[in-house]
Amino acid sequence: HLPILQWEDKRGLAFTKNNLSYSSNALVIPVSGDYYVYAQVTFRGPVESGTKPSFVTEIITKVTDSYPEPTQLLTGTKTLSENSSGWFQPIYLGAVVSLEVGDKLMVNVSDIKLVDYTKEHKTFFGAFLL
Amino acid sequence: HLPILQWEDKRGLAFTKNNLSYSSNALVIPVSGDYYVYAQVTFRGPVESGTKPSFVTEIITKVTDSYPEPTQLLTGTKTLSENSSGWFQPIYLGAVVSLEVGDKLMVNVSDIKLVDYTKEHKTFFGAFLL
Amino acid sequence: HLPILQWEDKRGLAFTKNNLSYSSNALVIPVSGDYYVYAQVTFRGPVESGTKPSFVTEIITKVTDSYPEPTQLLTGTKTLSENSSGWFQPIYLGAVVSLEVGDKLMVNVSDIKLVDYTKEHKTFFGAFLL
Amino acid sequence: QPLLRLRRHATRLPCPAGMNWIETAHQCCRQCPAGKFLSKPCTSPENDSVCLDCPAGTFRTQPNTLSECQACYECDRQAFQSVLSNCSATSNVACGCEPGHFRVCLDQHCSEFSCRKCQPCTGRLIQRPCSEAQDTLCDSSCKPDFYREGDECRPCHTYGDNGAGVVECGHYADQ
Amino acid sequence: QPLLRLRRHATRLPCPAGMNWIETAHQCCRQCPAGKFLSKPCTSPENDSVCLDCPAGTFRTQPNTLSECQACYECDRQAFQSVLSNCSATSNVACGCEPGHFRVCLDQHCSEFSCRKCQPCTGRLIQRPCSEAQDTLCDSSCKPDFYREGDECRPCHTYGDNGAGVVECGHYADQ
Repeated sequence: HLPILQWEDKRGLAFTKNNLSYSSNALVIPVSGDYYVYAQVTFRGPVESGTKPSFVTEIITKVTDSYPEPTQLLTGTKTLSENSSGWFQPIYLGAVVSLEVGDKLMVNVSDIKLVDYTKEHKTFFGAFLL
Repeated sequence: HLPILQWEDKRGLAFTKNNLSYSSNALVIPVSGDYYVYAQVTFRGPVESGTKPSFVTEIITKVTDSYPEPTQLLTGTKTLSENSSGWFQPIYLGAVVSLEVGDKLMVNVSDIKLVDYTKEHKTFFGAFLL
Repeated sequence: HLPILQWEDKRGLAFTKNNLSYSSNALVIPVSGDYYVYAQVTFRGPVESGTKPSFVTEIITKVTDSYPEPTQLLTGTKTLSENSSGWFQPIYLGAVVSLEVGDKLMVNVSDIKLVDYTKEHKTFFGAFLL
Repeated sequence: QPLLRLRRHATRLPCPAGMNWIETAHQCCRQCPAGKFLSKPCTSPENDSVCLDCPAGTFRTQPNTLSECQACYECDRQAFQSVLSNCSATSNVACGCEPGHFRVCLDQHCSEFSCRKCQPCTGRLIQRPCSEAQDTLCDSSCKPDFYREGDECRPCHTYGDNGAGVVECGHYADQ
Repeated sequence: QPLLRLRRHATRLPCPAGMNWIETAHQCCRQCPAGKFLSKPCTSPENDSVCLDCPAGTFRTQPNTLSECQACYECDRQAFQSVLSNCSATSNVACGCEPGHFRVCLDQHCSEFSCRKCQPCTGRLIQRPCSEAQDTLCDSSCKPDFYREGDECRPCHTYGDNGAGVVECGHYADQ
């Protein structure tokens, strides 16, 4: 599977409430229902000069006890045409999904080395019950 | 007018509820109010090599009995600079709009041949009442 | 600081209600709580031929009486690789943030001359209380 | 079978021409003409809806029963667009290109276009002048008194101009 | 004139210096100093607000009455950034470039920058060494014992090095 991002859930702008908790890289759903789930990952590169990836991908996945494999809920894939030295590429995803209590939501990326983790307002992840 | 996308409304991650129904390519608004409407279309190409479009556009439009022309609610237009052979370009749109009962919401695209319809988590469309 | 965008809040698709008001370029928060805040800016260029910026940035910031400096809530930064004459680049941002009554929300951009202000459905800004 | 509580939901009757179904009034009301919007729906088919003029900066091109008018587009001044016709209560603004520029359409309907500077055809005859729709078409050969260098036409140095009297345009060869 | 029901809305009085209006307490409270945040607002102007230190990894550079501190930025290790000064309770982290790299700013304020490898000036003299702000400036001409090939300076083959004794650096012409 693609690498899973880790998140800060308390400090700065980050917060969890109403029992929507964060543990081992996942948001844990406290009550079944329809949630608007969203995430933005800002990718940046090149990390090592020369090795330029041809694309970046962000996927919001669901892991549930009722099924052994993760389910891909939302995917953003973008090819890169930047030939300039430094490049930035934000990918935002958001949609309503039906979730069950205990489901876990995670964010996977094509290459964790390309994720801009330096500022909390550039890469973020969240959900709210409708 | 630009081509209108058709959607799956029952299988997989897709669902409709609370009388928000889907018919003839449109979400039909059951009760007047403010809705958060969103859609992502992943475009990919080139379909035929050579013929590279210079841009892709996604538009969420409203059709209503009260007016003979569709209203463009949200538009995402991106020029393509990918010279690489295969390219991917997701466009996400979302905003709050005031809708009347019976209004119909649709998604138009600049070129239907360029839409990546292969996976439900790459191209999606939805709305919820605030 | 980066230039602040001005918005239409009454005509066409624009509206404010439930005391969420717009004054001097900012949405003013009427009651403390968690809000989903979003904005899309469509950038387009080149304005003068030749001078091609290497990137565009959109930032949703919060100004509050409790702190002398604005806080950056959401940021979308994209480098430009378009060498074609005309280019378009939409950036969408959206997330849940905790706000206090009286807080002001604004949208800053890297270069106001590059903002496509011509159509209300290409560049927009909003928030709703969860 | 207990009497089902009748759900109060008047079925939508198709309205006669020139009238639209108004949900809040639960009846058909007369449409407001282009350039106006429906401020207050009719309370009975006899009395009329209250229609108001579209506020400045908005328009409606068709008869309607909408509660607001559409916001006018704006011409992209910074991209050398010019106003062909202003927005009115019944028509959106129409944009073109400033003099000396021509339209480069992004799509077939040309709903998005940029304005590019017309090429000057220095040293060439103009086959077709620049227009709103197309760039100037320059003659492929150079004008007399001009010589070709790459795909440019350069003015010949007039005899004795810089003393060097360089041989460029053939018939001005200097001994 | 019936007694207007007094709307329970204490007007916001401008607070004296060093104090901010706290909506939940409906009064002005003393600001917490930089490096701290407002854990519990004052209940009356006399008693003080409860201010706590910013938790590790967060900071506040100014006096405030905010309920949380700002999260520190991080330096982009993978992009050869280095920490100039760590995040403290009263100041954000400051990032620079690792030795042998220089800063390429994305914007005028250089709030976003990448670190690029300094050019080595192989075969040339260094006019100006690489610094945090600028790349090395190499001399345009090649060092002695180096010859120019394109815009590179290549070491001359020492005599008999590979037998071929190719003539590169002029004065080593072999007969």
